[in-house]
Order: sequence, then C-alpha cells, then structure tokens
Amino acid sequence: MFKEFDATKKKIFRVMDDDGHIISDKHMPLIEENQLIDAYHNMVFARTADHMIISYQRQGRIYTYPPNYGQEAIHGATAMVMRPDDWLVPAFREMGAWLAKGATLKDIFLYFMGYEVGNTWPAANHFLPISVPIASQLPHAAGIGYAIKYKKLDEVVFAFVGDGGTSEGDFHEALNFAAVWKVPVVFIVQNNQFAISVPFRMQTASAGIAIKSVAYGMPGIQVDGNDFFAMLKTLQEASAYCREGNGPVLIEAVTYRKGAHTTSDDPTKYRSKEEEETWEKKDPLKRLKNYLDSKNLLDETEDRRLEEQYRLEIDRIFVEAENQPASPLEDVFKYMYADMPDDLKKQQVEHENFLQWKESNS
Amino acid sequence: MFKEFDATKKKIFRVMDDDGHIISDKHMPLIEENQLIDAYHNMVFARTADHMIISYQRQGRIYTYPPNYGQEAIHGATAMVMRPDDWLVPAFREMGAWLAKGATLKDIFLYFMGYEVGNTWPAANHFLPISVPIASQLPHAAGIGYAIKYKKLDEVVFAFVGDGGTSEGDFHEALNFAAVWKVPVVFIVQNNQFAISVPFRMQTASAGIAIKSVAYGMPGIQVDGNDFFAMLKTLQEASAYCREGNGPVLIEAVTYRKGAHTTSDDPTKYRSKEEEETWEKKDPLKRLKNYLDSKNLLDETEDRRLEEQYRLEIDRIFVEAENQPASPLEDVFKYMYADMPDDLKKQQVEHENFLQWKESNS
Amino acid sequence: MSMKIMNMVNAINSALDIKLAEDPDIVVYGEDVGVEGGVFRVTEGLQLKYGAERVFDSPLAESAIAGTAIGMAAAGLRPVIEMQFCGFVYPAFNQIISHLARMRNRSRGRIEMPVVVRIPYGGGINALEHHSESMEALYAQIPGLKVVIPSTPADAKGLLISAIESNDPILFMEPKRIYRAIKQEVGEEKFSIPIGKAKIITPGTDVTVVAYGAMVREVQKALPKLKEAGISVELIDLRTIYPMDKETLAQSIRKTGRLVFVAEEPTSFGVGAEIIAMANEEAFLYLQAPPKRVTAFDTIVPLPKGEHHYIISPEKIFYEIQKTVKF
Amino acid sequence: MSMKIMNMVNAINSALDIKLAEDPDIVVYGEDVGVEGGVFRVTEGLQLKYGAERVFDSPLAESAIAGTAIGMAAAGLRPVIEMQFCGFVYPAFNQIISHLARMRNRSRGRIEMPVVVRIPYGGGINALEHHSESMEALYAQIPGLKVVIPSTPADAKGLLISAIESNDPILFMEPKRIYRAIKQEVGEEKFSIPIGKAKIITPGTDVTVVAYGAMVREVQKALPKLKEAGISVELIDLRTIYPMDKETLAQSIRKTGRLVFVAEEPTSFGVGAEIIAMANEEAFLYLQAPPKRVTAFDTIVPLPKGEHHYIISPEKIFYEIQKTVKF
Ligand SMILES: Cc1ncc(C[n+]2csc(CCOP(=O)(O)OP(=O)(O)O)c2C)c(N)n1
Ligand SMILES: Cc1ncc(C[n+]2csc(CCOP(=O)(O)OP(=O)(O)O)c2C)c(N)n1
Ligand SMILES: [Mg+2]
Ligand SMILES: [Mg+2]
Repeated sequence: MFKEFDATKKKIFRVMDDDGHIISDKHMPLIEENQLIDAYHNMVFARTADHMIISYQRQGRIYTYPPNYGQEAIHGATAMVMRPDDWLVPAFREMGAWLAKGATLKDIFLYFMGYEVGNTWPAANHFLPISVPIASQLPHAAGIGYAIKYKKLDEVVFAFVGDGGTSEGDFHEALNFAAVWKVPVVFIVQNNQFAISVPFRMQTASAGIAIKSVAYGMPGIQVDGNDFFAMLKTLQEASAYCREGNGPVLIEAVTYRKGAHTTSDDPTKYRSKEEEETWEKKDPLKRLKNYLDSKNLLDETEDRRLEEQYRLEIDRIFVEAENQPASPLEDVFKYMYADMPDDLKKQQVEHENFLQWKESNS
Repeated sequence: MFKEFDATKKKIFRVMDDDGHIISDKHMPLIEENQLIDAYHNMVFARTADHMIISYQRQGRIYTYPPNYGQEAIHGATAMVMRPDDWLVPAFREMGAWLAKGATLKDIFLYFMGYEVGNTWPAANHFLPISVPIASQLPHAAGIGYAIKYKKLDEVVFAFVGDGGTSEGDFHEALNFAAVWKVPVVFIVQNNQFAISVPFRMQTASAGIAIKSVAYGMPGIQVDGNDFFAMLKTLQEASAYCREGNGPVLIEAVTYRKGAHTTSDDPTKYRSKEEEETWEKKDPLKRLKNYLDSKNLLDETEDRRLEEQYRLEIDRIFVEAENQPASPLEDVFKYMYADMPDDLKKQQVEHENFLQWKESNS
Repeated sequence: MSMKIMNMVNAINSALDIKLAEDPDIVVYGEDVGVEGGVFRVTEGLQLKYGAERVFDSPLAESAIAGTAIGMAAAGLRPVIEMQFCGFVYPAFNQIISHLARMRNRSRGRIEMPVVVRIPYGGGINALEHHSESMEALYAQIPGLKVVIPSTPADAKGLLISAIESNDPILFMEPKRIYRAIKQEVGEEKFSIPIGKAKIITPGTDVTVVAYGAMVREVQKALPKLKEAGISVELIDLRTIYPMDKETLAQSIRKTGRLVFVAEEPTSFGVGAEIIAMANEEAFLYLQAPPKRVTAFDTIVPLPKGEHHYIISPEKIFYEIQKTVKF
Repeated sequence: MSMKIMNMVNAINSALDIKLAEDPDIVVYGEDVGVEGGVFRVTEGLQLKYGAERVFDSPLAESAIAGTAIGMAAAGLRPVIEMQFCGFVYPAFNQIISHLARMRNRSRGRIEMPVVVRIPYGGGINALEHHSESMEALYAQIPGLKVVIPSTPADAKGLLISAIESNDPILFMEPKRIYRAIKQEVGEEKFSIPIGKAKIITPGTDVTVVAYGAMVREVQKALPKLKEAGISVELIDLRTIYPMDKETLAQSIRKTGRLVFVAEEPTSFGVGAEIIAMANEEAFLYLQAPPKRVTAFDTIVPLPKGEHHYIISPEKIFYEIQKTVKF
C-alpha cells in the first residue's frame, strides 16, 4: 500500500467517499462488526465529551481546552490499532487515542482543570504526558523507538503532531533520526488545515506533508483523515511495517479542525463560513454513521439512549473531578527530583512558616 | 534544467566526465575562455593556499583550520556567478567563494590565527562573518532574502552548508521559511560525504540531499560538485531563477572532502585509502585541467611560474598577518553593544587597574 | 500630548503602530501575529493598516523566526518579532545566544542587530504548562543582549519605542498577567523612556524594595499595610534587567541599608542574586540586614490548581519586608 | 584499589567503561562519539568494546540527541550523551529545559530522567568562537537539573559514576582546558563521589576561595604567593553547581569572614552572584569584606589572540584575594 500510495504520486488514500460509500473494496480494513460499532460509539463519546467541555469552559469550570471536533476518525482508528504495550506519544488533540491508551476522562478533566496529576495517566501504560511545546515530543518517540529496538521488544510508537508542528526543527530531526536508526515509530500528522489562525498554505510550500517523508527515506502516505476505514487500514499497515523492523512511517491524515483552536480562540476571525461548510460535508462521524446505516448496523433509539447515558456519565465524572482536593504545597516540590536538594526542602519549610504566620495574623 | 534534473528523478547532473571530457554539450555553460582560465587559476590559488596553511599549522603558526581540498569547483563556480551586490552566507569551507566576495587572504589568515577582525571582511560587501554553529546561518539567509524581496532589490543570497548540517533543525526551518516566503536564496549543500568522522549514510536515510527540496516545494538538483561546468551551469540557472522572483533553490553539490576535517582531525581513523583513491580520480582541478589541456588553453611553464608566484604571495601575506599587532584589551568590550552599558566600561577600567598593579609589581 | 486610557496591550500596540508608521524598515511578525493580531491581540489591526508584507504570520518555528530576523537586521531591516509565550522561546535559544547576541561583536560593529524580541511572560493567568515562567535571568546573563520589562501601560509604550529605536538586540518581556489588568492615561503620540534606567516609584527610608513587571503592582498592594506598620518603603521599578541601573539601586540601598527583591523568577541563580551581589559590591558597609529575595520556589511553575502556592502574594511581600526591617 | 596514572580524558573514559560493563541499559552517543571516539577522544575504544548499538555516532542535530535521550530514558534506558562543545548545546536547549528538566515533575515522578549530558566547556585552548564559553549558570538556574563540574581526573571519574547512577538528569560539564593537563593516580575500579558536596582542598582562616573546574588549578597556582603574603586561604572546590553545598560554604565563610569566588563565567547573573547571595543569607553577620567575584568580563569570549585578556590568571586571583583580605 505504501508503494501504491507513495507520497510522491500525490494521491490521497480514501476507502469511502464523503457520503460513506465504500469506493475501494480491496482496501477495506479487516474489522469485526461489533468492533466497528464500538469504535463508532467511542467516537461519539469523545465528541459528546468535547461538546460538554466547551460548555463547562464557558461556565468557568475548566481552563483552556483544545477540542477534537472533526478529527475523531484519526483517534478512533489509532485506538483500534494500538496494542497494550505500544507507546502513545501525544500532541494535545487526540483525545480518542488517549482514552484508548488508558487515560480516563477524569484524568483529562483534571489536567485541563489545572491538576498535574491528570497528566500522569495513572491507569495507562507507555503513554507520555501531554506537553505543550509543539513538535518537541517527536524526538522522544524516536528515542523510545531506539529503546524498543535495542531491547528487541515487540512494540510500536504512535506519535502525534499537527500540521503546524511540521515546521519545527524537531519534526525534521526526529524523523531523520528515526529513519537513520530504523526504529518502529508511526508518525501521525493531523493536518487539520490550521495552526491556530495560520492556514496550511502559509505553513509550507510543499505539496503536502506526506511527501516530506521523501526527505527522510521513509514511506509516507496521505490519507483522508475523516475516512475511518482509510485511517484504520493505513495504521494497520504502518504498524505491521514497523513491527517487522522496517523502520518508521509518516502518515498525513488530512482533516479539518471543525472547532476553535482552543476555547480562547475565535475562528471566525480567520476563516470563512463557506470553508467550514465544505468540510462539514466530510465530517468523519457523519460518514461512518452513513456507512453503518447503510449496513443497518445502528439502532437510532439505542444510540440516543447511549448518548444520553454518555452525557450523564461525563457529567458525573466532571463533577467528580471538580471535587478533587486542591494540590497541597508539597506537591510543588515533591516530584522535582529523585534525590531532592536541601534547598528545595528549605524553601518549602520557609513557605510553611509564612503560611503559619499568615494564619495567626488574620 | 530543474525540470530535467528534478531531484525526484534521482539523476545527477554532470557536464564533463571524470577525465574532463564534455559529455553533455547542451548543458555547457556560457563562459569566456579568459574567464575560464582565471577561474582555474583561482582554484589553483585556493588549493595552494590550503596546502600552505596546513604546513603553517604544523609549524604552530596558525590554529585549527578546515581545508577545502577537493571542493574547489563549487567555490570557483560560485565565485563566477555571484554579483557584487549578491549576498554570501558562509558555512566555513568555501574559501574560493570568500575570496571572490572580497575577503582577502590576509583576513582569512587573521581569522584562523585568532583575530576577530579577520572575520569582518573589511573590503567585502554583503558577506556575513563565518560562525561555527552548524546550519544556524541558514535562517539568516532566508531573512536576508526577505529583506531583498521587501526592498525590491535585484540581489540573490548564496548560502552554504555541509551534508552534516542538513540534519539540524535550522536547515529544515530555513528552507521552509524561504520557500513559503518565496525569497531569492540559493542553498548550496556541499555533500562532501563526511561530517567530521560521520559518513553521509549515517546522516540521513534519504536518497540524497537534493531530494529534500520536495519537502519544501522548491526545486532541488543533485550536481557533480567536482565538475566545474556542471556547478557553473547549475548556479547560473539557480540565480536566474531566484532573480526572476521564483523563490529559493536547493543545490546538492556531490563532492569529497579530500583532506582532514580540520587540522586537528585524522581521517585514517574512519575511512579507507581505497575510498580516498576512488575520489582522487574525480578531483575537480585535475578534471578542469584535463579539459583545458584538451583545448590547449594552458601553458605549463606559465602555470608553474604562476604557482611559484602564488606561493611567494601567500607567504608574504601570511607573514604580514603574523605581524598583526595583538588585539588590545578594549577590543574585547568595544563591539559588544551599540550603546555600551556602564558595567562593561567599569569592568574594563578595573582590569586596567589590575594590569597597572601587575606592571608595578613585577 | 493628548492622553487616552490604555491597558498594556493597547499601549504596546500603539508603540508598534507609531514606529511602523514612521519607519518603513520595521517589520512585525511571528506566529498568529498577522491576521489574528496575536493570541493576546497585541498586534491587532496592524496588518490591515500596514499590509501583510510588514505585519505577518510566520510558520510555526521559533528558531527560524529569530534566525530570519537576524538576517533581516543584517540586511537593514528592523524586525520586531513575537514569541507566543515565554515557554516557547527555547527553540530559538541558539539563534538568540549564538547570533543575535554575538553578531555585532563578531563583525566588529559592522553588522548591528536592531531586533526586538517580544515575549509575553510570567504567571497568574491560569495557563497550561510552559506558558507561565519567568526566566529573565537566562537572557540577562547572555553577553550582548539587553532585557527590558515594563510594569505599566505607559512604561510599556515608552520602553518599547526605545527598544525599537535601539541598535542593540532587546528582549522585551511583557508581564501578561497585567496585560489588561492595569489601565491608565497614556500619551497617544510618540514618547520614549530610556533603557537602563530604574524608576523610584515611592521614595522611602527604611527599606529598598526592587521589583519589576507584574510584581510592582503586588508590592504596591502591600504598601498600605507596610505604612500602617510604620515601615517606609522605597519602591524601585527596575524596568531594565540588563544593563542594570546600579547607581539608582545602590544609592537607595546606601540610604535605607536594607534590600528586598521581589520577582516571579525562581530564587536561585536569578536576577535577585545579581542584585544582592551588586548591593555587596556597591553598598557593603551600609547593609544593616541580609538582603532578601522574595521570589518563587526553585521548581517548575505549577499548573493553575497549584499556582497559588507558587505565586508571590502581597502578604508574603509584607511578611518578608517587615522581617527584613526588624532584623 | 589498584591505581593508575590518568588524565581527565582517561578517567572519564574509565567511568564510562565501568558503567557500560555493569549496566546493559546504558548507551553512549553523540556526534563523532562512536568510530572516532569523540573529538576529544573521551569515548575512544568504547564502541569496539561494547558494540555500535551501545556506543554510537548520531546525525548532527543536538536537539534530537537530547530529545531521543529523553525518549530512551522514558523507555528504561540510561543514556549518556555528548554535546561536542559547550557552544553547541543551545540547539538542544528546548529539550533540556522543557523536557529533561520537567518530565519527572510533569509525570508526578512516574517517568524518571536518568540522563547524563556531557559538555566539554571553558576556555584556554585557543579554540574558535563558540568553543570556549562557560555558561554553567544557564543550566544551574533551570529547576529540575543538576550541574556537576570536576576539577581533577579522580573527581571526574567518581562524579561521573555518581551522575550515571543518579536518577536525576545531570549536566556534566568537563573543563576541557585540563582534559590532559592534570595527571594523577586514579583508582582503576569503580568508586564514586557524591553529587552536591563541595570539597575543602586547603583549609585556611583568612579567606574562603570558591572555585571549580579549571579554575581550581589556577587558584592553586596563586597559593604559594598568597602564603608568602601571609594570607591563609581556605580553597573550596564546589564540584556541584546545583544543588550547591551551602553548608560547607557557609561554615567556611563564617570562619574566615571573607569570600572570593573564582570562575571563568561572565561576571553578571552567574554562579558567583548566587554564592554571594548565599553568603548574605547564611553568614551575613560574619562578613568582614564585600564578597568578590573574580570572573570573566560580561563579553563574548575573544578569539585566541584576545583570550589572554579574558582568562583569569593566577596573578589576578592573587590581586583580588589580597585586596579582599586587606579590606
Ligand atoms: C514551540 C511552541 N510554539 C508555539 C506554541 C503555541 N501554540 C500552541 S498550539 C499552536 C498551533 C499548533 O498547530 P498544529 O501543530 O497544526 O496543531 P493543531 O493545534 O492544529 O492541532 C501554537 C502555535 C507552542 N505550544 N509550542
Ligand atoms: C551546532 C554545531 N554542532 C556541532 C559542531 C561541531 N562541528 C564542527 S564541523 C562539524 C561537522 C560538519 O559537517 P558538515 O556539515 O558535513 O560540513 P563539513 O565539515 O563536511 O564541511 C561538527 C559536528 C558545530 N560546529 N556546530
Ligand atoms: Mg493544525
Ligand atoms: Mg560534510
């Protein structure tokens, strides 16, 4: 498949059309019906959570949050392909993949409410914390890939970055190292057409992102990121390719950030309603739903019930997160070092003395 | 030409073969005979200087120095194409281009003897100083390109970097910016097969460097860097392309670092005699000389006389540079700021007080 | 001069506007700086007014933003670039230290670097990780740079105008916590405030308190209670971190005999240490109490739910000042 | 323990050799580190002995060298990476500050960063620009890092072994000027020297002199003349810049009442400022003279022909110490 859709051929890989009709049977990924329905429901769950977080944010109950609208097929497909021991190296806009990796919605709420603990994914394995400096996580993925190869483990790294992130030097360095070292990393670029307000055409003059793979001597493929089946097929092939010891793969998932960059952003400033409407027609959930409907795999009533259940559950979890006790002072210090310098201990004690004074003087 | 030798076709552009026979008449660049002979002599001059610097260095008369052996055709061709107002953004291994830009051999000696003033090219125009952090000069080239475009000037930037330098993030970012901004920069990668001891195949898994142009949507071409005519033709076309406002170009000049990385390096540790011998056959001076001989354009006696004259001149300049007065203390401070902080003035005065004390106590 | 109520965002915008109008060599760019007018809206309206060749969005790559500015400056332009948040300057660190700070010296004064790097910095806005740090000492210690930090809208305008007109590279750090929190009358026309000069905000006799950026206001909040306690504070706004106005500071310390430094930066190896060293070098015999740093812990800035532990409060400022005065 | 004459290069090589033999999770890499054994020959012979999977050359990209080490550490390896010269760490600065220093805290201790970054640093070897600087304060001030600097071959070995065994990220700065200049008997087997502890090299009563790296030897060169002048110097080798052994320093300062700090770093905003601040905080009432920094100018390190102006000489050390003692 990486030959057929070699990035230099400038063909985009699609399995279904905008209406959910399969246009390339031979590329249809293997997937059981119940898995497929689960995947769909997980995507609906993620979108429901997204919607609700936005409104929580408007109510001042959570801080800045980057919604996933429109990009759920990428995350849903990743969720299906990642094995328990595979690694997830996140950017910050792939919630569906986080949840599959073992993050809980409560973790995510806590993190965006401003608790470090949310970002440690206590129930997850092989999952780096989110960290904000764009593209800087990619060299970590290459390093993890090296460790996997060195230890001869059967693991693959899934590393995310956005279209904007491809302009950073770390994107270049990470892909180059991974290819020279031939390590098992699937680099997934979510090309959602924007880096905050900056449109993709102002990010690079290249014909796309997949084609950048040529610069590193690794396979690259441009996929319709709103086509669940195309994403799934690509990720399946990419992870198999990695597992066989062939080195890294670059996937450009072409999609659209339907929402704002974050809750502090207003996209009407920099893009048109028409553009948004064009992309609305390619919505990944809608397309998958159309497909499932055409196969009679969905039950409207059941789905409505599920969505209602999701809402209740999400709200319950959110309230639970809101009741998280405040982080104690010691948490500011405790995790800084394995072997904590005396200075830090002293700074904590001095601050506690101040707090005592404050207490007794108020 | 950029179409014919489009980097994705993986064809290397050559005009003459290893023996100096023209193999592609239609690509022969326009050049007058006397210019050609001058170019050849300039290359001989550079190589003679290189040889002599190595022996000066062995005598402890100059510090670490990166020789140019084997890469002279690239510099000689650049020298012919650069116009007086064009910009030269150097790496550190393109002496022939520096000399053409207006650096004097004395400047170069002074710099490698450890005088800052050597690096300021007092007689040159539009020539950045050498600076050692690999690839970090390339974003400057893109910025100069922006200024040229912004001011609507008829200028082109020639920016150099080595094969090792292409792994740095700044290579990626600079080429990307230049292409997005469509600014007139000719990026010249001297692929001399090594970054100190690290061979090219360990630098990147890509098919070459020219092909990396695809990642930026700019033309890229792989040229035989030891073929003076191929280099000249490529640079002529590239600068014309830039001047016409088409944006940047990437040139990979395939060559071989015949000498050590610098005078502190010993290449026998990491490469074979056989490899060196293979490349010896492609020596750029030898090839051009063969061509010139075949056209009866050289006069052996005259050439020997010239070479002797070069030696005397180079040595005279070297001795002149050796007689450069030591840099005074104030030079350490004077150029730091346009508006010098009092602190710095004070540090200078305090040190002068110490020197006085030292004087009077010895 | 006609006056207008401005917050710091307005004031910086006004400074950019005035300089863009005046000098065609000035260009303003960075991530989201053009169409959107910056994530803090500091450059709002400027692209419309001056065109996309002069005020524009760059690709997402800080090293190239700084590196291209260096090239532009070498070729005669005067770029004002924005780093979106303090935590995202680091990819540009090599360009800043190896070139921006050194090009003038390297070229023996032939190539000047009239570049202003605007950096929204500091805590207190409930931001994600990497958005809240105060690492001014990182830059202040780099030979070849100057570092300026305003504490009010008017200062921001006057200092930025000086910074843009300076032929030295200047890191202009904007305390984002007070971007919109302080409003005051600011002159609408051009005016400038000299770089390298501190400002005595309130004269006093018992203790010299040095602060800058958002912390000036926090000290001011503590002043009434300090007055109540009978402590006369000389509050100095440093304004420029490097070059430091040692004369003003030393004079004050010689008068009061006591020094308290208040900043958001981590305690160790920071600006505070340099000020204490300066106090020892310039006013040793006058010191009546150990100079005190009221600064942040040597830790990473906590996420919002822990930030109250970390941030310097007026109470803490009061507490430390009275301790120093009682020493 | 059997002893062998070693210079610092041999000693570091021995430490790496011992740890590579002992712990299969250790990998050693960087530019020219493998086949060539490093431009300073510090890793010579190790690739032959441990194979190219464990000791290897990387592509030329410092950010990725650091960034991949972070990933490796997250996945259970213990990388020891080399930055070829001090002036070439800066491209890796973002990885160092944003991740190496923060990953442990960010993950609430789940992910540790047992990474050692080896950095040959400092002047005095007639090198080109960017090869000679001493910017240890840049790193010391970053919360989450530790910074270690040895001054002898034996210290280099013992401290590096501790650094490799530490679960905290450590910048191990090697004073390249004395890579081969000092030879001494060093134990051939494994031994370690604790991080965070200073060493009193010569006890004395008149003045505390704090130095580290190549400057320890320069101070030692000044000692005979100081003794002649009747000045009893307590020379302390700091060994670890952060965390700083304040106890040892403060005790000494309380005893001598005087402090001179000697380092190659630029004067302002450096380690010296922190030590003076510490002296004020811990020993204010004992100080009999202003603490003095004998440090480099706040300028860029000159090229070789100007370096003698810049470098700290034993005469200058003598001059400043006697001035401080006479104060
Ligand atoms: C190094 C760095 N620079 C700037 C930012 C600020 N920032 C946060 S998200 C973003 C845009 C990212 O765009 P893209 O990579 O396309 O990801 P998307 O948001 O579209 O998912 C920017 C500039 C950052 N987080 N890190
Ligand atoms: C950022 C940076 N890292 C490391 C070095 C040390 N160094 C100097 S030259 C060199 C190799 C450069 O190789 P290449 O780019 O191929 O140029 P060449 O020497 O072959 O001309 C290295 C690693 C440096 N100067 N700058
Ligand atoms: Mg995007
Ligand atoms: Mg090379």
